[in-house]
Amino acid sequence: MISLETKLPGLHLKNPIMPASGCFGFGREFSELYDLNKLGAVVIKAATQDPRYGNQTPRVAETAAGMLNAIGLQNPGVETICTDELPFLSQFKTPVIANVAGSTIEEYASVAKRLDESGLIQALELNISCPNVKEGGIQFGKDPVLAAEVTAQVKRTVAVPVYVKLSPNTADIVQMAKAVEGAGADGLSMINTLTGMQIDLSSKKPLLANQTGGLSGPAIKPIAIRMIYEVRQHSGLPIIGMGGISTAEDVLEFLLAGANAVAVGTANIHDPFACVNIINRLPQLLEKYGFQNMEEAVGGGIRNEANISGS
Amino acid sequence: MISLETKLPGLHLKNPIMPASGCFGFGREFSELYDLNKLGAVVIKAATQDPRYGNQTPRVAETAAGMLNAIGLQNPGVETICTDELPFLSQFKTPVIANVAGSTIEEYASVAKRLDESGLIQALELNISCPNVKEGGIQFGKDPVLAAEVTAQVKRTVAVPVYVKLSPNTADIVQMAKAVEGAGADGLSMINTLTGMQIDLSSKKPLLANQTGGLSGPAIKPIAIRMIYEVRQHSGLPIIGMGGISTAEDVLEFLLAGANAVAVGTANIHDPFACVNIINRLPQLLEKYGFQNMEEAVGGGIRNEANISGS
Amino acid sequence: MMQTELTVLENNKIAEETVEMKLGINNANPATDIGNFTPGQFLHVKVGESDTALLRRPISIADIDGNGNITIIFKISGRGTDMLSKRTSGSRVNALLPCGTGYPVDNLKLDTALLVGGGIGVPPLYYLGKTLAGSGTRIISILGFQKAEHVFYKEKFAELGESIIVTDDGSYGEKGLVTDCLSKMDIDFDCFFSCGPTPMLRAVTNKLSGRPGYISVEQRMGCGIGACYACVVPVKGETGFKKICKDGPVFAANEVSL
Amino acid sequence: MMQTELTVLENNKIAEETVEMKLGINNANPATDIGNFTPGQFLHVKVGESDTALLRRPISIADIDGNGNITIIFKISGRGTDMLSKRTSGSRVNALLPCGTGYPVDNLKLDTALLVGGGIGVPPLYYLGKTLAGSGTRIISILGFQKAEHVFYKEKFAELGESIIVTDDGSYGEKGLVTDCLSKMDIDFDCFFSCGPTPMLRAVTNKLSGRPGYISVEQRMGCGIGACYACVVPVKGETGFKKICKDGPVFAANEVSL
Ligand SMILES: Cc1cc2nc3c(=O)[nH]c(=O)nc-3n(C[C@H](O)[C@H](O)[C@H](O)COP(=O)(O)OP(=O)(O)OC[C@H]3O[C@@H](n4cnc5c(N)ncnc54)[C@H](O)[C@@H]3O)c2cc1C
Ligand SMILES: Cc1cc2nc3c(=O)[nH]c(=O)nc-3n(C[C@H](O)[C@H](O)[C@H](O)COP(=O)(O)OP(=O)(O)OC[C@H]3O[C@@H](n4cnc5c(N)ncnc54)[C@H](O)[C@@H]3O)c2cc1C
Ligand SMILES: Cc1cc2nc3c(=O)[nH]c(=O)nc-3n(C[C@H](O)[C@H](O)[C@H](O)COP(=O)(O)O)c2cc1C
Ligand SMILES: Cc1cc2nc3c(=O)[nH]c(=O)nc-3n(C[C@H](O)[C@H](O)[C@H](O)COP(=O)(O)O)c2cc1C
Ligand code: FES
Ligand code: FES
Repeated sequence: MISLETKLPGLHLKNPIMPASGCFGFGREFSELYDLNKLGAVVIKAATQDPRYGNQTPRVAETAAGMLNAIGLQNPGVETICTDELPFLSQFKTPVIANVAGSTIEEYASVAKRLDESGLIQALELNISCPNVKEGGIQFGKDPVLAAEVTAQVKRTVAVPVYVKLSPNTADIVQMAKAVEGAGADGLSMINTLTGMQIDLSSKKPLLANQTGGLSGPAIKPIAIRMIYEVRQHSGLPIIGMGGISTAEDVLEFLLAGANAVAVGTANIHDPFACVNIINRLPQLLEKYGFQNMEEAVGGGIRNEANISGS
Repeated sequence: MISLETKLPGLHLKNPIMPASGCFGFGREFSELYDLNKLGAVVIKAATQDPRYGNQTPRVAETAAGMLNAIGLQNPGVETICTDELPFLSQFKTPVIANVAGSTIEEYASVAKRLDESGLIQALELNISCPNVKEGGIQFGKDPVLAAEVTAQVKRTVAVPVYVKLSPNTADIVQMAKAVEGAGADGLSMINTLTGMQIDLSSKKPLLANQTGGLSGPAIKPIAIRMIYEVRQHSGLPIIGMGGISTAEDVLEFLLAGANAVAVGTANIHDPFACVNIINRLPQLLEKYGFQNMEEAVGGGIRNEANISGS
Repeated sequence: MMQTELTVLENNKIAEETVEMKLGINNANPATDIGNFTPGQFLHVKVGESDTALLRRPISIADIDGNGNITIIFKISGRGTDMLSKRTSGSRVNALLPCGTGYPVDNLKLDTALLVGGGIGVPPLYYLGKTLAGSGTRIISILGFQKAEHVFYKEKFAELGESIIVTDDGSYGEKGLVTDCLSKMDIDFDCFFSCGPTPMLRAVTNKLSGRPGYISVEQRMGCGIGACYACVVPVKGETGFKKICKDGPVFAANEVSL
Repeated sequence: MMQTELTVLENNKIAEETVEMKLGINNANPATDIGNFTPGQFLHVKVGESDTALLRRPISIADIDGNGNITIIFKISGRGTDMLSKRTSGSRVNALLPCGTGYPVDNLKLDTALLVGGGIGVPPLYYLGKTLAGSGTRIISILGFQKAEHVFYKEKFAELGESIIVTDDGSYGEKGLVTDCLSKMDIDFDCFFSCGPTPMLRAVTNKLSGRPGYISVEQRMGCGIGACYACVVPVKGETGFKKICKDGPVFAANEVSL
């Protein structure tokens, strides 16, 4: 059977499949359903400095082949996460990636530092889709200069590798990727959700209390694939790909586009066993399509393309 | 029965439903299926100065609740359109909106001028999702300065009203809307397709010959609704809304978000009678949700919100 | 908590747009697996695939019979429940179960329980009433429906004890809302249990404020298992949220803000 | 051209992953409506809804019987054909029909026609062969399949005239490709007709270049009616495209570049 072993900066994964941040809490609930040792890694819900209570409800809505969410970064704060949640996860041999959010560069850096110092995480993922309060609410993830600054500041502060999670709500994803690469990022996570809205016909109002929400699920997969494919050609950084993955076939498509590993988000909500089902199926799928190992698949769509245009 | 009559700059529509550009050719094929007089308007396939042969095939792919297309602006050129296609459409009492594309500002202006002079169209729709060859391929639709320039230049050249069709591949749709509003646009069309990709697992290559394609269909509706809702609050221009409409319920959602009329694209490909089915159903749907007329519905989602926050 | 494929044993239309469905758990041990399901818990039902209905639908346990078969009762109120209503006998239904925290029936020693239900909030009260009645509690129920055609389970509740039906338009039983009924009557009870739309719960808890009671709260859900933070409700008197799918859907009447 | 709900009359598995489906047109006049459908035309079939299978699937007319019932034969090769294969007798299938321009049978006076088909390109050749045979043309057919389990309609083609089956692995009939067969044999014919995967069409037209013939071309489609420009094929010797769904799928062998 094909080995799914995958090496990324700071991470030695037994397989390239991990739950995406926000769809898996801190792992407790899923650990009642299956052994978390099966996962390549666990990405926890975003951590902020202080506890956050999030948005009003409703927080989710169903859309065609997707969903909107506006949770609003609810989390118990980095201190509680380090004392109550991470120790629970450390009973598993699965690497933990901590997702970090903040309203200022200082908050990102201080949350990252606390997580790093806990010694309980193997990597950080910076969720830069958050509005920067100092810059009047403009998202870190929409401005390459801000994105680079937050990356550089966190890199100066921590020892573990730093993955920056890019937002797709941009006209130029390559520019964003290059900005954070230049600032020292060790890897990229992409993509986060696209901003969307649903209006309820009966109340005539946006269905989500927050009005807008992040669109995720199969609907956005073509956008994720395109962005990863583009970035792969302009950046040497490893990519954790995500956006609409629900089957092993989807994973292979992401690998061919250039992802080195993948995260599964919304699919866990539809089927809590999504990650393990994918992990079980991936080896035979890779064999079916003639791959001898994982490395052959990664970026395979691009190598192949390059050969053709070169010939 | 509720009247669907809708007035937009330069356009008096018997109903707010029109086929979207590119999904309806020049109307000939659909005229064999139903009477085009039933439509609020007809938007024709993009016109360019010279004939264009478009991209290699495959040009379309199916995605979750959507599709990708990379037709590549195939069209017989503005001259043939004016002499062979528009006269055919002029037998109907339905207003014609001509979609205009180009590689330079000069091309946009000269195509627009020829169409205007034909006397056979009632409005223009500028498809600014095209790459500008002079500016090294950057899309008009991604740069507010270029978008404003092309709008202003076309406005100087033609008498008919000019609708500018915005691309959703941007971090700030409001900025784009304001830029073209400032340059004299009479209305907005939104949204065009999102750039996406599908990779074929067997060939390991992007499925579309053009590699990337435009994502359309129900999958993108939440993004369209969000963008229209945002723009409606910052621009007084009338909006022709589109993106994933396939039912009368979808139309009402677009009206509530702030669209004054709507265009139906991909749904025609799934069901060629989509537009007429929607037109037939819309009056009873408006009644069901308690509307007395079209005006009450337009922007209803926003007015309602404003009331609530004001109380 | 488990994910399982239930088998549809019966699909009965019991009122306008209202379906009663009996579901069998395959290979389950009625004693250990189902014996500890409590009234107020729910099934998180996969009604479609990720392109047709990505989110699961929460549906309460309306009854469990001696063989460990589960009854659910639901109203066809949108696409998902419509899809579910079309599953015929023999077909499979994927569900997570049992979800949430139900009524604390084991810790309650009551003389008289008042059940106040509205519309699709009525089903879980049946399993609750049956369980309480089984341990000797006297049951009084007040059940509200929009109109006569929506009324269901009136005989079943009548078997449990005194049962009053009210309809918005008076087309069956008393006319008005369940709270009108509460105002008019002088009912003696130890604890009330209410389930229904949020405005009704708000009215009921206001009317009965200060009295011991439990309410079951509704909210749009994601995961249904406590992992995604979609389904929260504010805790009364402090900044903080509880998860309806895990800490609830049942809460003490004065615990959460509606 | 019309959009109609066809009724599934039969659904037969006739080879591995290959379905023969008989479809009835309701309220159609066999003489006027169906009488002018030509071999080579296709149905543009709505296999699902816009969230499950947005694009229609083009499937050729494989036969039309005396009652105006249409036969299609298709291979389960992906999600859409899988969905279609599950429609049982009595269910409805929404299709646009007849689509495209078929073989110009009315304008051809032939002594001998050579049919060269591969895999899912075989079905339209049956209706073509039947029509030509009906007007006195001698039919020779060379049909290629991957392996024995995929072979279908061998008796039906044998009834029309001389028929040679080739399989890639030799598990049935001759071993090899249809073009190997063309090389080995010295066949006398007036006109050839070919349908199958593009590489096969390319090989066949190369081998038979200079001979009069028609080919039926495949491409991914959008609208199927000529409005969206999805399905084009380059015209030989000039810059320009023809639409497969409208100008084709049948073209003169030297008309388009494959
Ligand atoms: C704990 C709990 C128990 C429930 N028990 C029952 C029951 O026993 N019988 C019954 O008929 N109904 C019950 N409901 C309500 C039921 O979940 C909704 O009616 C159902 O989800 C509507 O789905 P739909 O696809 O038909 O509607 P749509 O409006 O198409 O659904 C769209 C989305 O909104 C969600 N949604 C819509 N209405 C509600 C609602 N009232 N509560 C929560 N989510 C909603 C859906 O789950 C779905 O994600 C319960 C709800 C909760 C939270
Ligand atoms: C004019 C014409 C006539 C045809 N007649 C027949 C027939 O009689 N019997 C038969 O078995 N097949 C026929 N085909 C091929 C058939 O259309 C495809 O096998 C089918 O569309 C595959 O759909 P899917 O959902 O199973 O596969 P998927 O790969 O899941 O389909 C994804 C998308 O690609 C398109 N696609 C995939 N393969 C093809 C293909 N070979 N040609 C065109 N589009 C494709 C699908 O239509 C769909 O839009 C014909 C094709 C054309 C163009
Ligand atoms: C309910 C929900 C909560 C999420 N919370 C977070 C979060 O806290 N931090 C983050 O970086 N991304 C968050 N995301 C985004 C996902 O991690 C992922 O990037 C996105 O949903 C796309 O992947 P998917 O289509 O597989 O869900 C959340 C997504 C969902 C659906
Ligand atoms: C096959 C196809 C061709 C298109 N061609 C054009 C075009 O020529 N000009 C244009 O402005 N938009 C074009 N569009 C975009 C549509 O007009 C529309 O903006 C978009 O598809 C979103 O709407 P929908 O989801 O209803 O299709 C095309 C879309 C499709 C699917
Ligand atoms: S629905 Fe996910 S936490 Fe309750
Ligand atoms: S499929 Fe639309 S033009 Fe042929």
